[in-house]
Amino acid sequence: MTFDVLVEVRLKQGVADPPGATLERALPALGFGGVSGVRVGKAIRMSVDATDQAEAEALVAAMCDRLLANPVIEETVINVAEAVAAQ
Amino acid sequence: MTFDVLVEVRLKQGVADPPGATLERALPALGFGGVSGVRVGKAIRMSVDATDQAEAEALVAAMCDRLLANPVIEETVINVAEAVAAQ
Amino acid sequence: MSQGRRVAVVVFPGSNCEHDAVEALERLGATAELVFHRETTLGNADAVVLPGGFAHGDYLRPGAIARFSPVMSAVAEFAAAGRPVLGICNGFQILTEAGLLPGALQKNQGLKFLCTTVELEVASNTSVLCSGISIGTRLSIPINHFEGNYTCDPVTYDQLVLEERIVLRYVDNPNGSLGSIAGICNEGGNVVGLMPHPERACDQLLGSEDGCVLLRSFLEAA
Amino acid sequence: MSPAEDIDPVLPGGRVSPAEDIDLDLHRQLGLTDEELVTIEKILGRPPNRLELAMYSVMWSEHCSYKSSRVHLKRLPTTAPHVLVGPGENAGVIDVGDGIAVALRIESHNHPSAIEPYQGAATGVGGILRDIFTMGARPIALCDSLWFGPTGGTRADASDAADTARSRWIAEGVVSGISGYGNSVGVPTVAGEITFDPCFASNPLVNVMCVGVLPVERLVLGQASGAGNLAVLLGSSTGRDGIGGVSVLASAPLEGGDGSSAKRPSVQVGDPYEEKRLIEACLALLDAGVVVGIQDLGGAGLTCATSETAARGGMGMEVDLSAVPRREAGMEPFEVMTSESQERMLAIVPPEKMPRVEEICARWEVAASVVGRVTPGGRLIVRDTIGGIELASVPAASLADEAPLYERPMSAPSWDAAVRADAAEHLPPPGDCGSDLLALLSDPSVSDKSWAYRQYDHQLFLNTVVPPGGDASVLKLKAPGLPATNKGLAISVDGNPRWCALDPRAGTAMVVAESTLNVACTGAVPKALVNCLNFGNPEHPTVMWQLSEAIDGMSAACRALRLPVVGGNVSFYNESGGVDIHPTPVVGVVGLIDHLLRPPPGMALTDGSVLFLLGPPGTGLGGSRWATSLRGFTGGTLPALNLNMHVSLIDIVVSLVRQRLVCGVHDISDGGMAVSLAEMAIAGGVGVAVSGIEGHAELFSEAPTRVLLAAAPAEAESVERFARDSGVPIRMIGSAGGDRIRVAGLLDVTVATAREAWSTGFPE
Ligand SMILES: Nc1ncnc2c1ncn2[C@@H]1O[C@H](COP(=O)(O)OP(=O)(O)O)[C@@H](O)[C@H]1O
Ligand SMILES: [Mg+2]
Repeated sequence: MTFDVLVEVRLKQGVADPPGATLERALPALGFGGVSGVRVGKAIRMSVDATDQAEAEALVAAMCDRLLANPVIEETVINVAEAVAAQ
Repeated sequence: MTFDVLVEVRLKQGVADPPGATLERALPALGFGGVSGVRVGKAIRMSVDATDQAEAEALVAAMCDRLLANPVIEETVINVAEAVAAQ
Repeated sequence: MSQGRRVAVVVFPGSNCEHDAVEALERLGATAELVFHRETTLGNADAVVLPGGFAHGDYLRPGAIARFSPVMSAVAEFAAAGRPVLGICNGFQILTEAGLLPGALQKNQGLKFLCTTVELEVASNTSVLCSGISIGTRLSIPINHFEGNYTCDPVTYDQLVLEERIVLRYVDNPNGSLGSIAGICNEGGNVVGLMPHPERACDQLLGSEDGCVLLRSFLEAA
Repeated sequence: MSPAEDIDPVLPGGRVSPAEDIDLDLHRQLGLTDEELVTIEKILGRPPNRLELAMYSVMWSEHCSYKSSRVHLKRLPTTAPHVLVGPGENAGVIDVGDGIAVALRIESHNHPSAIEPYQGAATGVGGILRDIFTMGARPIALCDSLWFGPTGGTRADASDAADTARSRWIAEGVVSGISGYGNSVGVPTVAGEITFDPCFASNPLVNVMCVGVLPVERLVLGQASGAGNLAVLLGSSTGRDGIGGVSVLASAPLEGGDGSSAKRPSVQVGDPYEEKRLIEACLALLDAGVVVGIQDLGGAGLTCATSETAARGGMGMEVDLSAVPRREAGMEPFEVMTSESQERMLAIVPPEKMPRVEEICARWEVAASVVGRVTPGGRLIVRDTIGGIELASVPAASLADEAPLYERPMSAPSWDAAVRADAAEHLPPPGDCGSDLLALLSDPSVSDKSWAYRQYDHQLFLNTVVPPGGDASVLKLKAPGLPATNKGLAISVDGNPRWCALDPRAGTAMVVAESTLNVACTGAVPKALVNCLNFGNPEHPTVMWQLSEAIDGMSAACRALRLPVVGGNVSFYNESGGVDIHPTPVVGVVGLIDHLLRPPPGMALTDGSVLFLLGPPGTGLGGSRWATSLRGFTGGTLPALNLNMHVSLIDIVVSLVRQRLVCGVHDISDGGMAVSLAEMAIAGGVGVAVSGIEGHAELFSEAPTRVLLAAAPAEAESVERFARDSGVPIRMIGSAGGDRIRVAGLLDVTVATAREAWSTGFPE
């Protein structure tokens, strides 16, 4: 079975995020008020072959631990869904 | 009201994604087989003040158009949810 | 004496400062040899340098993929044996990713790549890079990076300070580095990472020879 | 082969696939004229099919065939004893002695940079690098010549806020694209220029130059020889990107998004890591002697690379489309043949060498696929699979070399006479030359460019003796694998649309003069020039006239200076809303220093030194930045350029610098003597007192062939005598000291104020 995966890699709370801060500072001047807490992370999408959802999730979790995030500063949010056949 | 926003900025289909391709090529050697279609985009989170969901969505859509993505090569997926009070 | 020391300069696909490192080390009398990342041994090297560049493209995160290169096990063993290992710029990033040095390197505060010459101050002389150099010595050395903003958790930082493992600090912090850190070392002082490029400051014709001071110390420890 | 075989071959797999019903005006949709279609039919002896039409359309485009400019380009001087390869190849190559050759080339990436500044500029860098390592040269330096609309925040600038915001987005994106790609691919960006002018607001110019070095014996040409040799595609897989105009051929619109454009991006994304591995792999292949020719895939992709290599070698080629690695499913043959996907090369390999090629490519993790083979007979045949059906069969040379040449109509613009009648010299003199100087220094076109080049790795390879910021950048001539020498290279890139708009012929000659003088200021003898001709719409007769004039001006200057033009690029259709940009020929000059043992003096003033003005007096203000930027006056005539005098000046400047008789040297260009004086004072951190300057005209004139020289008092007499002996006028005008820039009777500002204005011109 194939699974569609979305991994969000984001900076841990408390870790400074210069791109997010810069974006946030730029917004009011462009007419976008009322925006706060801007954080810029990565969105990694992929297709994973696995026998079931649990296996797919385990695989992705291992990838996150070993490669996709640097645990010193980052954490991940994993989303795994069975791929729609038509795709 | 405050809304939690997640914007995924990703390259359009057909646009080459060197970071995704490089990651995909590296995976098998690291013991991660069965992975394909890796694409690396941005995940931007923020809090937005708006009177309702529709207004928040419109604001974020305008931000995407004007600032967060270049429609020549990128597209965005917007997620807006009412913030949980406790946060 | 640095004469005759054998240095392995590791080449990842995407490295680009390897020849520069060789040139600077040989100028100081060492013999430097390129070691491709697929090698599993370091030959009979007395010291190892991980040079600057963009190993494996650095698209995901600097050093994220490089740390899995076969040669890195040999580097880790070499380091564990107390032998001198120096990571310059991308090499520093790789050493942190590989867990041979603590912390991480984030994007520069100004969100711009920075290629310029900066003033450094020797903050500790307990490592192989600065042994014999008086604390407080100022050195003029180029930096060249986008992700050189050092960060770590407060406990680690306190530890670095207490154990005198902050090797070099910027006089004028160019990139937002925690504590103006330009370079750090491991507990043994034999593994050092720094963002500035000492090999770019080893020739008066290029503007500064201050880098020789550091590289000579490193070679003498080998 | 008999000619008959050349017309309609019967080969295994059957005849070329018949022409499908083609819309009658399909060729027009593809940008081919009716006459061009007739020519194609004559060449083929039959109507072309869709794939063939696509191949002609891309190869006979202005971009690939230079069909509007070629008749004019022929007038450029291109030969000299030291020229190993002139225009027409991927890059020009000169012999600099000691067994070392230097390859150079400049190219534009203007249009992609207007819509995706970062990737447009990045892929421009990637493209020019491939032109250089294709020749067997290791790229050691990049230069960028950048032209943007005003970004706001300056006194003279009244542009619309949305325009300035957009120009700023473009400027910052382009600079970070060059930074992102150049730094990561590992080639230092050592020189360039950045200018802001309203004519570039919708159509920025991004020209990138690359210089490479090679042992003379490694020189290779992009040609296919030896029937039976393999055509090997190296690098990235092929996608639908960069197909552009030919996409009207798609048999069915691509599903999804907003129609076909959604899946056929017109802008490519650069992959510097792939390119870095390609550089290492290609140079290793050449060192191992396992390829007979190599060619980059740029504009017109596989069609261009296969037809050009075959035509240059006088051979044919069979291409097996199924062997081309694709990034996407369902690509049509025309898409594969015309895709401009980045980071690909075509190598011609003798079959017995293929295992070694595979080994080298595997080491550098570069994909290598045999996609065709060299054949006798000069035909380029495209099949879907080996031995499969013929999808296209055309004479390779007809694609590569036989595009029609046009002598497009030309006429001088009607405003020409009127523009010249008025004179900038009649403008009222400034009440305060000091405040005009400060205004000029804070103009982002004049001010400090370190905000840009600080983002470029300009030190890699330990060669950069003079970093960006001087008149020309100076590099050691050194690279792994080259014989050791003490030689150095000086590089400068220059353009000046202010001058060229006023008088494209004289203006272009003055641009060449300035660029050579920049190089000479470092003690280097100018050796070769490359050019990038950025012009408007060639269907406008005034644009063709500008081009023709510019080429004549460049030719005259290069002939006088004995400077061969070894390569170039023409970028047309730089227009928006029907308005053409000012003519902007950009030149890159490379000079040679025989003994680079100490850094050249540079422009910094030393306290106590004596200041000379070397060169003929100049007071003309036509086309000057003072007249155009500060007074908004664009008419008048350019100050005269005396080419013989310029040649003498170059000689003497080189000699004075080499003999170390001067301790500071800086040419007079943008902003005139006032700005040059200020730049020298700022660089040295010391003031200067000057007298005997005739008025604001002499202060702000950009008359060519003038240099400011600073010498230690003890050397002053030698400097003067030396100049007199060579017949170039010289005049002592002052001395360095104190903390003010003073020109008696004209201006008096502190060095600190000048520095403040100059360093904050482009607010970050
Ligand atoms: N885009 C750029 N990239 C690199 N260097 C640049 C760039 N723009 C300007 N420079 C450098 O700044 C200095 C001044 O540029 P410019 O005023 O154009 O010089 P000149 O008038 O002598 O031709 C030069 O050394 C040039 O190489
Ligand atoms: Mg100059």
